Amino acid sequence: MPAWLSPLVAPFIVLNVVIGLVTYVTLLERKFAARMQSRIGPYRVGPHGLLQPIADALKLMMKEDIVPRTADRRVYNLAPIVFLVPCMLIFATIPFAPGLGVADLNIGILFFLAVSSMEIVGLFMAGWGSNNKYALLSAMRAVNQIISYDLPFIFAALVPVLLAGSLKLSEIAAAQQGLWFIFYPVIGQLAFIAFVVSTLAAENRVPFDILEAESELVAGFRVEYSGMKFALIQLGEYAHVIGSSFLGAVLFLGAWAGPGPEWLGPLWMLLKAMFLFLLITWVRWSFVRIRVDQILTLSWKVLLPFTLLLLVSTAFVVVWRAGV
Amino acid sequence: MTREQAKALIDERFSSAQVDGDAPTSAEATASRPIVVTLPVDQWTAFAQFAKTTLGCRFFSFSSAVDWKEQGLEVVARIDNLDDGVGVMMKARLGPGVSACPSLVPVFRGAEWMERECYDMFGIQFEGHPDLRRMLLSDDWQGHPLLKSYAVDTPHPPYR
Amino acid sequence: MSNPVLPSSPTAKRPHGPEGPAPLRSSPTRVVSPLSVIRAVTKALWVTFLNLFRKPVTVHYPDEERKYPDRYRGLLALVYEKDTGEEACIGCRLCEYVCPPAVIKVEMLKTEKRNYAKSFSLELYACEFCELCVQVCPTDAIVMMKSFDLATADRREMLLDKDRLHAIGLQHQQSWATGNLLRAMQGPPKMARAEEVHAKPAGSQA
Amino acid sequence: MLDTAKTSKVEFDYSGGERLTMNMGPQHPSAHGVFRAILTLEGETIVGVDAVIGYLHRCHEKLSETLTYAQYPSIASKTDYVAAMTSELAYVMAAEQIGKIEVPKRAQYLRVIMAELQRVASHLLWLGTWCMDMGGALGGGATVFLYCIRERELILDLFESLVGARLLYGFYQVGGTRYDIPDGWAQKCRETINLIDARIGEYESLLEDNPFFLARAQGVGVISRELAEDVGIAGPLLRGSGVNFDLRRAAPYSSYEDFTFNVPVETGGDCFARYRVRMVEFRESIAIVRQALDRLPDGAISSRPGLKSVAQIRIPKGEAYARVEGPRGEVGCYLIADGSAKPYRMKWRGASFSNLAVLPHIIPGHKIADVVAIMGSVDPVFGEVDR
Repeated sequence: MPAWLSPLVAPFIVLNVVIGLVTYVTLLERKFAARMQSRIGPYRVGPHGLLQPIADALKLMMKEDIVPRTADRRVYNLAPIVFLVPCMLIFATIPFAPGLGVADLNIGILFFLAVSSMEIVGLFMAGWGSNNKYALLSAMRAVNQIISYDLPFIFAALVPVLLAGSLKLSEIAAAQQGLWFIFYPVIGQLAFIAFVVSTLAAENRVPFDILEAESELVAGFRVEYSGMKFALIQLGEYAHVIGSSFLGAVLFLGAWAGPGPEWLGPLWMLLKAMFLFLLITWVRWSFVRIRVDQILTLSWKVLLPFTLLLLVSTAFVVVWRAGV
Repeated sequence: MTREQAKALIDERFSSAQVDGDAPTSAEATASRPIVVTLPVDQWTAFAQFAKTTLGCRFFSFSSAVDWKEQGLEVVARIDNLDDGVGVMMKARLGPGVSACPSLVPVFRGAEWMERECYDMFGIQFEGHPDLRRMLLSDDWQGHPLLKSYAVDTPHPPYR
Repeated sequence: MSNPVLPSSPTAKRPHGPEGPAPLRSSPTRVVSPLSVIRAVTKALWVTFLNLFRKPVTVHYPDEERKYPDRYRGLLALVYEKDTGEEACIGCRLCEYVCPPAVIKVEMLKTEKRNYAKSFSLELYACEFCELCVQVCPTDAIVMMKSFDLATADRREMLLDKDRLHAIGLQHQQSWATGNLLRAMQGPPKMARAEEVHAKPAGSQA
Repeated sequence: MLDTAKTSKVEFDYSGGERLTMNMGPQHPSAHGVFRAILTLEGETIVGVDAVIGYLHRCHEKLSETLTYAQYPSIASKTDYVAAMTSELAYVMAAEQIGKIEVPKRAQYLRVIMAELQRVASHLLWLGTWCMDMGGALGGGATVFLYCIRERELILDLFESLVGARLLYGFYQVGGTRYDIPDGWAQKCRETINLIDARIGEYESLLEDNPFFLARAQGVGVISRELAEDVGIAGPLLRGSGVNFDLRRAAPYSSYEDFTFNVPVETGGDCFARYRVRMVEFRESIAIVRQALDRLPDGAISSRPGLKSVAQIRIPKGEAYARVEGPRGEVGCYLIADGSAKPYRMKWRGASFSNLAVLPHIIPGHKIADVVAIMGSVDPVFGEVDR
């Protein structure tokens, strides 16, 4: 294999796996949600609806791509790409198995957090570009919400870093061989809850999904998009959710640790990520959305001090454990 | 405030008002039957104010109108005293050809939409109404549908 | 204060009606303490989790047919008489007068033995399925079927004429209600007062 | 006040500190039907509302002057199509009051059973659509909506086996009812209401002290007692604002005095108070249906012979105002008869029309998300608003 090609192979494979995973995760969510609501979910396309995601993708590709006349053309067209790129980049540093991963940077988690907060730029471009009142309102709400939830998200993600003593994701995973960080006496559980809540908010999932609150803002910033652009935004959103659930699996559920032979690692990793994803979906289908100002007060007045306190206390515990 | 006390108060305060024209039926029915008061038009708002303050009829049920062809339009309003279960049905004949009437909005805020609908359906101009425009029909609609003179869609061969 | 009062300062005070603070509450305000949050969240999640194992209620419509009750008000149809096999309708136009949206149009054909309906048209797209026509029909000619699937791409096909109505009559299963049965169920008051309990459902119609 | 003509062309003007005029409806997903609210916004807070209705106006009052007493009951259910059983009852009772027609005891009990079942079905739809508005079609709200619809279908099955139709029934007739309950219906009805009684407990545990739901419902859309009576709102809204008035207790009709039930009253006046009132009303209606089923007398179901022709029912000259306690409040029918087979004038007092009239008085000061919550708790049905 020529030298210039080898760095491209791993990202190419991971990218395709992620896109495939994202399409089939939407089906998993729709089936799971349907069962919770005593209905069936997609059933017609293919056996038990298995071809439904492919049908959706093809449909979106064939749909006409309408650009509103008064839209700010350049910003409107660029927005989906600027939104999608960060959502794909976050998979770069996630170790799927001991050696398997695109790039195991020694500042792995820092890269993840930095890139994942870049998506807000694409989002606001979409809201502003489509020159639509509903989109503008939802873009403004989005900026408020994501910025105010990035901090608790970072603090909650830093607790395992402190426990493992390194930023490198594979080392964090290795440190959990004996004891998964979620089972760490008190700190683990609290950090896990904080992590899940702030993931929910960072990706605008219910109960914080005021971004595309259909009952008020129809479809939020995506209202003017159709066809492939709409698919890109949808892809980006689900990729972000799965990226966070993979990160959660690595940080709290001991990545590829699990009974059975060594080569089963990636499977365990996938199962744990899917468990986290179903947890997010389960919460999504059980709660009512809360108002914008309540979300912000929850973040600044409750979540931020709580995660800060948690971080400081983990630091003390680590120092005390190291000292004794 | 029983039904009889209310009727006595009305007779004494509004001499020109005619109370309870029709004969009472079975006892049980009279208990819940409203007091029907026919008023001259100029006392319309005054009586509503009196009913709201002294008779305690604070609940504004509805207000509408009836088109008696030649005898002209008649305005109807129904207000209730919820605690004592006394209902008052106010009526006022506008006289032939007249389509103006004092508004109840200063007394009851609920009358705002009701009177806009009355204007929309009967063309009655309510003086003192803050914003009298059509309530249900579009602004460029011609005519007032509930007048008896408004032609009804006569039975027709299957036109659809 | 007819139109809404616009609050002076843009940052409007705690949102309650312009009439000032609300009266005290009778049911205690649910204070949101951390413990109650955890308990409520788990209770809510438990309900949805519980439902995960209930059988879904969806009926696969085109494949499985839902069981219709026997008084189902479906498509309208004309029937033939049981014994003579002739058309039951005598063109008396009672159903035409009673139909609230006036969708039925009947012309009578007079012959010496009995009358027939020369033409009978029913605009199904405007019919309200209120079953008044079935109720007033003296000879139980017009009845309702236990099916509703007559979806067509063209509105004009919904203007049913006599033989289409007869065809529908043969095609589907007839529901329970016919003129005489309905009138008997409503029961003439004299009969009910004379006897003490049930009016006989048989043709006791005076 | 904004007049509608001017606001048709609405643009942004970014002169700073400006007010955004936003259009909510008439095709808005949470508009509960066809309703357009022109909101004047400052940021997220609403400072002005102008409601535009009339999209579903069919002029029922003119229609009732052209249809006879035999035909109109099945059309009357099209005013409040979510609670068809109670809206027909008002018209039929008005005609009976004028004509002094006596309704047999069994028919009165049947009317009570059907009205209370319809109240449960209508409240189920209210709870479902309200949670869907607040929770989003792709979120927790949809879960509650689908649960409620699953239960409402059971009640519609009952109505379907009784009358044959699922939404608009034409079950009433001047003088009694048009149908009697088929055998086995009473037993199926008891099973259904027992199941629903249990399921309501499930909804309450899903919503009751759920912090997200409370945050959206408490203190939002407060209607003071004085404003409530002044605008003439009725039913759960009135009882939610502290007025102890229920027509079934204040002016009992159709033998409601035979049943024991208590009337829930909350003094909060906000969306949560109205929610509490309706949740208690669920259980009260189920209790009434049980009592009525146990004591259902035998006998005729109508005091007049079966309907044979269109002009069979003639009402003597006179007028009457009959009131019924519908799920949304007092549904009234003011009828003037001139002795012929058709009424001279019929005024329909829709409960939702007055309930909706309170919105422009309470919405200013709230956020956009609250408008949706308030609209849901007022539970307007636009067939009744526009008539």
